[in-house]
Amino acid sequence: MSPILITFYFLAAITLATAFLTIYSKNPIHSAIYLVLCFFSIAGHYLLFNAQFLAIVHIIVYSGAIMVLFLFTIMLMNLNKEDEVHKPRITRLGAIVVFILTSIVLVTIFINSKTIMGDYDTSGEDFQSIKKLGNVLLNEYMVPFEFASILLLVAMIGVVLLSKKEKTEKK
Amino acid sequence: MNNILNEIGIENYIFLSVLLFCIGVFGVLYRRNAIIVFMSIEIMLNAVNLLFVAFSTYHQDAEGQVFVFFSMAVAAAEVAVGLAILVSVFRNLGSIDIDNLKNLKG
Amino acid sequence: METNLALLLLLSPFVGFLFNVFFGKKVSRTVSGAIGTLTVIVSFLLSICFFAQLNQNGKPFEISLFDWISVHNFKLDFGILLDQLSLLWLLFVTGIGSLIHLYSISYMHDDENMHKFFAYLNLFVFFMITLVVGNNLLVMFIGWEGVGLCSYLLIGFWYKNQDYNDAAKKAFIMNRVGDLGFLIGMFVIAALFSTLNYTELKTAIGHGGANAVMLGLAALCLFIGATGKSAQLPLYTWLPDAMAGPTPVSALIHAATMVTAGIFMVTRMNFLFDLTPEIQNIIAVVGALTALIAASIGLLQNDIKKVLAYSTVSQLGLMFLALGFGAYNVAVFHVITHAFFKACLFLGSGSVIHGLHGEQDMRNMGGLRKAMPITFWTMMISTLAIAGIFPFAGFWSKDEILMVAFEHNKVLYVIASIASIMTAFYMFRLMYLTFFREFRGTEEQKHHLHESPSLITIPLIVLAILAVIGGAINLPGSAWLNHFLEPILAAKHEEHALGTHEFMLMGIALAGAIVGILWANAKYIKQGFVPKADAEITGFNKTIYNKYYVDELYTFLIVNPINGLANFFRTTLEPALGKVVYSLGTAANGLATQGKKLQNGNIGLYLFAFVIGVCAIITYLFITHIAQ
Amino acid sequence: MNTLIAISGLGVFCLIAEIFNLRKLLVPVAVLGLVAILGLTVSEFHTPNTFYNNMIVVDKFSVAFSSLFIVLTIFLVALSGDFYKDHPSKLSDFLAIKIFLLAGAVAMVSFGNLSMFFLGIEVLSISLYVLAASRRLDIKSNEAGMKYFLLGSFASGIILFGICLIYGATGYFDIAEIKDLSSGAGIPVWFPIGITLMIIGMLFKIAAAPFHFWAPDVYEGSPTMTTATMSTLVKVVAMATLYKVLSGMTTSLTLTFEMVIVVISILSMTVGNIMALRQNNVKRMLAFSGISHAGFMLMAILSLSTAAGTLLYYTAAYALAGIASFAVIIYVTRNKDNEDTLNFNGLGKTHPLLAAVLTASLLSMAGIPIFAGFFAKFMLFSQTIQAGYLVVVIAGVVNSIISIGYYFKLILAMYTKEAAEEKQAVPFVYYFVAVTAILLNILMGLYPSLVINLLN
Amino acid sequence: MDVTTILLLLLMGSIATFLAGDKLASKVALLFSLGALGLSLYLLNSLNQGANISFTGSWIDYPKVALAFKADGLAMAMVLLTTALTPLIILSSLGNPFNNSKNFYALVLFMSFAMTGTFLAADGLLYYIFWELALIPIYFIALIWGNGDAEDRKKAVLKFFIYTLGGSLFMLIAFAYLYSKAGSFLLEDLYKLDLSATEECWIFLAFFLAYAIKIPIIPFHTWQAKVYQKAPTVGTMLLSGIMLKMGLYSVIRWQLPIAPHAAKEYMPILIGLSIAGVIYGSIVALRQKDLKKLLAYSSLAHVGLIAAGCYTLTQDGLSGAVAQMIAHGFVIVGLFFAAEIIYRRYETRTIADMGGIRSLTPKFTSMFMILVLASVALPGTYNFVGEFTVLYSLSQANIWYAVLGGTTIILGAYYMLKMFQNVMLGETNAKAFADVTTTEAITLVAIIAFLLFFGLYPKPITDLVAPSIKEILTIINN
Repeated sequence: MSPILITFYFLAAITLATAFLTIYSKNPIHSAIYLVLCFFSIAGHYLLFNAQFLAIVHIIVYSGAIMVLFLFTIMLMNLNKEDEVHKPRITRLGAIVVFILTSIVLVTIFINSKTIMGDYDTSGEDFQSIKKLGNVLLNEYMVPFEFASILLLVAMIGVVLLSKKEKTEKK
Repeated sequence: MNNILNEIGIENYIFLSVLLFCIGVFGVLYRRNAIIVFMSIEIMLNAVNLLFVAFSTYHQDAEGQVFVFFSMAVAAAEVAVGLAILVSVFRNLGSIDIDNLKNLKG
Repeated sequence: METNLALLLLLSPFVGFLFNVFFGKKVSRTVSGAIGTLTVIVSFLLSICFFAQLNQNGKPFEISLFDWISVHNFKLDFGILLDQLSLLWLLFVTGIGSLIHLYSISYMHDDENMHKFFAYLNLFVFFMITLVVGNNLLVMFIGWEGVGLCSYLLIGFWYKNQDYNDAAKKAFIMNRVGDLGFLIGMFVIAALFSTLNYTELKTAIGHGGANAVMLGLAALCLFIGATGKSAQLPLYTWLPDAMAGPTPVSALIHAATMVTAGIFMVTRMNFLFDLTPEIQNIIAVVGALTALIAASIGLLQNDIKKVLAYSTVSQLGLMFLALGFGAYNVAVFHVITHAFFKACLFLGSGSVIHGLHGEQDMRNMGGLRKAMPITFWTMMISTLAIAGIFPFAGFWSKDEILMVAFEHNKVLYVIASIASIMTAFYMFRLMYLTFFREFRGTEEQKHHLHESPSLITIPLIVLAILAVIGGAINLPGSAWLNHFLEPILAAKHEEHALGTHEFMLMGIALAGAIVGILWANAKYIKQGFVPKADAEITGFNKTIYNKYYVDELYTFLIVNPINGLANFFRTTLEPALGKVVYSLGTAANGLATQGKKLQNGNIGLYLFAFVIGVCAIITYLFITHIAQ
Repeated sequence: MNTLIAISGLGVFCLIAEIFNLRKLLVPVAVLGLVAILGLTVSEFHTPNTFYNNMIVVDKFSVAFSSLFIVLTIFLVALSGDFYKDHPSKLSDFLAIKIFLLAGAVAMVSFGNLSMFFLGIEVLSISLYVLAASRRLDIKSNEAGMKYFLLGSFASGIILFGICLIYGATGYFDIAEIKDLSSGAGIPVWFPIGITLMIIGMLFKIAAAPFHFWAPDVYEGSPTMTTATMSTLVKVVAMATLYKVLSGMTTSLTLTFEMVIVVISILSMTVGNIMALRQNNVKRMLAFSGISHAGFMLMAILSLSTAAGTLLYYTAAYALAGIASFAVIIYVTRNKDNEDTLNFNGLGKTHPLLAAVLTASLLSMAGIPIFAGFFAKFMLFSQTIQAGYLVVVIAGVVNSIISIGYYFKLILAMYTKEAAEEKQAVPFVYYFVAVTAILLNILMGLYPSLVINLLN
Repeated sequence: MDVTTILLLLLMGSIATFLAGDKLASKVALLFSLGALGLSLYLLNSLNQGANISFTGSWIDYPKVALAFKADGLAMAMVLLTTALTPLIILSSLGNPFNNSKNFYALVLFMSFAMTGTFLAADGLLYYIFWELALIPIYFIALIWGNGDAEDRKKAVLKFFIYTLGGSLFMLIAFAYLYSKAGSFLLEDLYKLDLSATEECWIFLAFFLAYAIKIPIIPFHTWQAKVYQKAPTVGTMLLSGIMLKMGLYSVIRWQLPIAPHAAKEYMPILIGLSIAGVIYGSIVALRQKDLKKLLAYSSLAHVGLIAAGCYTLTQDGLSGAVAQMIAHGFVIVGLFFAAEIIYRRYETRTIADMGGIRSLTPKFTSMFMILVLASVALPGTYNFVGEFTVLYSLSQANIWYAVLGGTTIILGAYYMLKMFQNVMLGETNAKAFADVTTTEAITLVAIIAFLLFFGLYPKPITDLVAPSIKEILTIINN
């Protein structure tokens, strides 16, 4: 067992465990915290792949922006209570069964698929430095990049639309 | 530079992603708090992102990582819109329990 | 020229019909009646012309007017054939028809719809002529159905009475049963010989070679047709009911002409029947049984016209008996004599009814001899004729039938003889109850009793004369009729030489008739018996009085089941069938109702369905894939 | 490519117009702009080309469908003016979102790279989430938005997972490369799973059973204008994309995969039609009808190589009929708080023309000849028979029969019931949109070759 | 000049009627329908002189659908039936005030247009389109202008629509399948097609379903009586007089030549069903209380016999069937009109409420009587010619078919005369009965004159139809 493998297993365990706890915690705040942890462990995976830029972006976007939004909303709604009523037992049981089934099905398929043995490509070329990424993103992927801005614009207009109060509206 | 997959193996990452994805699915099914359901969906997206990066390394190709950026943008946009909807639901309904959203049926 | 004359002969009554339909209401009743009568007389005169011509050169006259229906293996034209048989029929149809038209002018004079009556009568004569003169079976069928229609119209002439309408409907429908047989018979013949033309058929059948079973079927079917029109077992029940129509109608259609169409048809197709002895046997038996049963019912009927009706059925039975033995000429002979005396009897009874203002029940008559002498005497003559008293017409013809029967089948001979004795009895019963002893009706009726006007009595007298001398056309020995008909009959019939044998049979027949008369005399003159009221009749008499309950039997066996079936279909099966279709819709709706429950608005459920769908698809696609 | 740029520009213009208080001009300018863009798009029909490293592929397929989308958007935008007249301050937002939605749609049918596809579908989806929830004080609208959002982002996750697996299997996002590799022997099983997951995501978007549950609820809860968009434009977009994904990335479908399509197709038709039978809400009924139409459209997948023209025809026929009917529905229900069939009572007497248009569009959807819906169904049937799937066709026919049941319910209501209210003046735009759409539909029915030949 | 002119004229008539406004609508419609009649007579004349009045043009390239109209004797006979009955039907409706009469008459003409198209079309899909098009106007005619309880009517009419449409959709599948084999919808190409036995069977059955519902053959008739009862009389006339014939005509034109072997194989079942329809229809008619329903069931019985004739696959069967179609078309229109005449005066269709009319209106009685007699196929009416030929063809196939089918002449007489007796005869009705108006009389007289003339001289029609039937039979027997 190489240290890298041990690190992987450790990180993987944290990822899965915190993900599970996110769902399992009754208090939404706890869930959010676990989720942040989960994101951090995923960032750890990225680091393992030597994708530092991505790891940083991931932490900034997810842990920094998205999770803050989540927490903010939770606070706003005053949801930091463990008062959630559970779904009916049958539903929960069903969810568990479906979860197990899905996992088994997918895992079985991937286990049975042609496994890749031996060496992986190691061209040695740089493929994930910031420079390279920037090149790819702004040359080849220029159009999607621009289009992503439209996506964000739509999201922005949308959110404004959803929360804008009109003069004519009462209340 | 050594390929990290030589030591871990792509399968392990696939399994990890699949399991994480499945946990996300499980969360969507298991919880009735809309915000947790959102989080579960975020977990699903992250599972995929992780796999993208793994495949990117596997192919020694930057495109996978570029795609992760788009996926993050999408996730951010979705969360923004989703939370906006959530807030307006909360304001009208006083609850974000998705099992209470049963006005439309039949 | 001949063609035009033949057409005129055919169409003249039709012109009368058209006139009466369109203008009848505008002209006076007498004019309308006169025109109706004249058109028939024209036909009669033309018939005589043609008859004379035929007698001269012996050649039948046949023309084809136009193509009518064509099917794949042959064409049917609308053609006229005037040969011995059709001319013979034409003569007495138009002849007696003219007389009855004449009679009707007076008889129907008080009816507001007299023009219609004459229109129908003319139409009837037209169809009857069509029936007779057609040169193929299909043209005969037009006439056949046409006279059925007129019969329907005339029986239901007083349409305000639903009972009469029922009788008319019954007549039409029972005739239609026979018509179906006729049609099927035609189909079989057409399939076998690819033609329906008499002349061609005669040649074709003469060549032989046709399947005997099919021939038998054809003959049987045609005979079924005949039983309908000529009121034989088992389709005779309409005829007594048909007496609902005005009396001239009964005389013309239901005694003298239309009901003899069956005999005409069988005679027409004699070449066919000759080849099918089994069917001939059936005809003979049916004829004999009809004669007996109808006669026995006639014994106890109280309605004067009903008695005559059953008598007609019985006499027709005798004719069929003769047909069954292949003695077509004998049957035809009886048709003619019967037409004379039966028309006379009906018209006489009409005169009586006229005199009594519609009274038909003999229990309320009696002693009319004084008041209506002409009617009495003419009817008496005809009664003697029908009873078979020497030397009246009926004696000769009936005797011939009995002789033929005796020759072929002793049992049927006995049956026929019994029927004859009964005939003599009930006819004299009728005479005694109507004309003898004292009047049993109301005072008012008695006050108005009178002899009918001359327009009524003249036809009576003419017919009575014919009933006396009618036998002359085929006296044993001279046998003009037999010779005349020879060309159209396939098989030769040997003459009855007048031997002791024959004289003995004549004697027996005469004696039988006299026995019947004496029996009636004993019962109704000596004992002064008057039939009881309906309710008091009991026992077997009641069965007979109620016509053996045959009508009830038919109602029970055929009409009720059909109506029951109709009710069942209408109330049960139809809605059920409809429901089958609806139930598909209901099922879909039911599914929808269940489906609505599934669509319960719960996002969790939707997600479940989603995930399960994904799982199922993936599993199906890849687990199987891996298993390979 | 020009189309996409122009559409985005138009969207931005709408936003800017708000700043300069040009509200009154908005709708006409947007319509005119869209018409111009339509011309621009059509002009590219005979010049297939690829842009920016194969990100955008302009071929006959994409041009034809893009044009259809633009036409539909023109109608929808035209109707928006009246529909949003009570929300003047939001009009520009609505219009911009609609136009961006169109941009997403165009990206979805002209993508050459999966990133464009993914972004396109997300632009489309997010716009729809917003539109569905846009009546912010209406709890039904909130619920609809919520439901659509939750299920939609779940589906996005699945699509993303699919894309990821495809990338893992091939190493490319470029569909031309993927197609080349797809027939290779060494391709891992990830690839078919990836395709399948993507298809499942698209099946969700077209609301095929069993991924259809959201549709009725969302259609019912959303503002009618949004429902119109969803049931016409979005359904058509999703279907075209589904077709493009399959035909663009695979050379041929396996038999088992076709079986899956067969089952889903039959299931969708049946579920949609049967459920529609007992609906009183018109929007809900049309949602179920849309589900069944999705089932019909899926038949096109079964003859993948030849069905592009037929699919275009079917989608155009369906969408035009949908536009025509929604124009009437929007008018009839604009001042009502529900969309019950009761509102349509006596429409035949009060507004004969609108009633006639609605009748015609329903007949078209039911597949009655001379309307385009008939030919659409017939050609699909015919093609599917040629592909050897008689079973689907029989199911389709049985379902067509069932569908009469609910389409005619509405027709019956219009012509046999007594109207509850008096005749009112109808804004011209409703007549214009409804009549134009149905005339286009009938024109397509009279000359099917016009459309079919485009892609054959 | 070719037959498309008739179609165009009718279509233009429909539009013109719609534009003419409520007041003029009926007159414009009458004018155009008469024009169509004149035109079809003119074209018939050219056809008889050997001119080619068929038309073929292209329409859709893919799938290949042609605008092909084949006008042979058979088609022209049916077109004439349509164009002759349409003015009569319009004429008959003049006494009824209709709301929105422009829509009403436009729909009538449109239906006439669609039915004419059905008879003429020589391309499968084109034919199918016309076939379906005919359904829509009658649906609305029955729905909007029908009578009786609205809910009941809606149900009945919807059932009719769904049922017939459902049946014909299976025909559409058959066409699609045939197209996949032949690559064309043209009649000739479909005739030439060589199908395996199983294929033929399925295609035959698909066609059969469509036609059996339309004709209708039992047990697919359940829509009929209710719709006839509920539809306005004009609709009933269109349905019974012409539309049913579409099914029968299609049997001859499409079903039999395309799948002849299947037709031969199923012949006993088909004839059996048809004859069962004859008997069943007659028996159900016996106890009907509603005049229109009774006529509906009588129609069921009659078309059963026609269908039986068609399925004998013989020259006689087919030509008899055509004759009977035409005859039945006229007589049933006449009878329904008679029912309508009574309804106009007594506002009832229940037989029990009638009776005793005869003495009030002798003219009408006579005409009604003649129609009744024609309906029971009295010799001398055209119905007899048809019925005789059909029964003859049945007897050639099997004598029992003829015997069982022939029961119609007994049962038919039974229920028709019973109806006539209950409606017209009996004690004079207390309610006044206005005598028939001129238009009413013209309509009835025209129908009667037609039936009587061709009853005595059917040759023109027979000669017109015979060559086409021979041609079809040649195809069937090869």
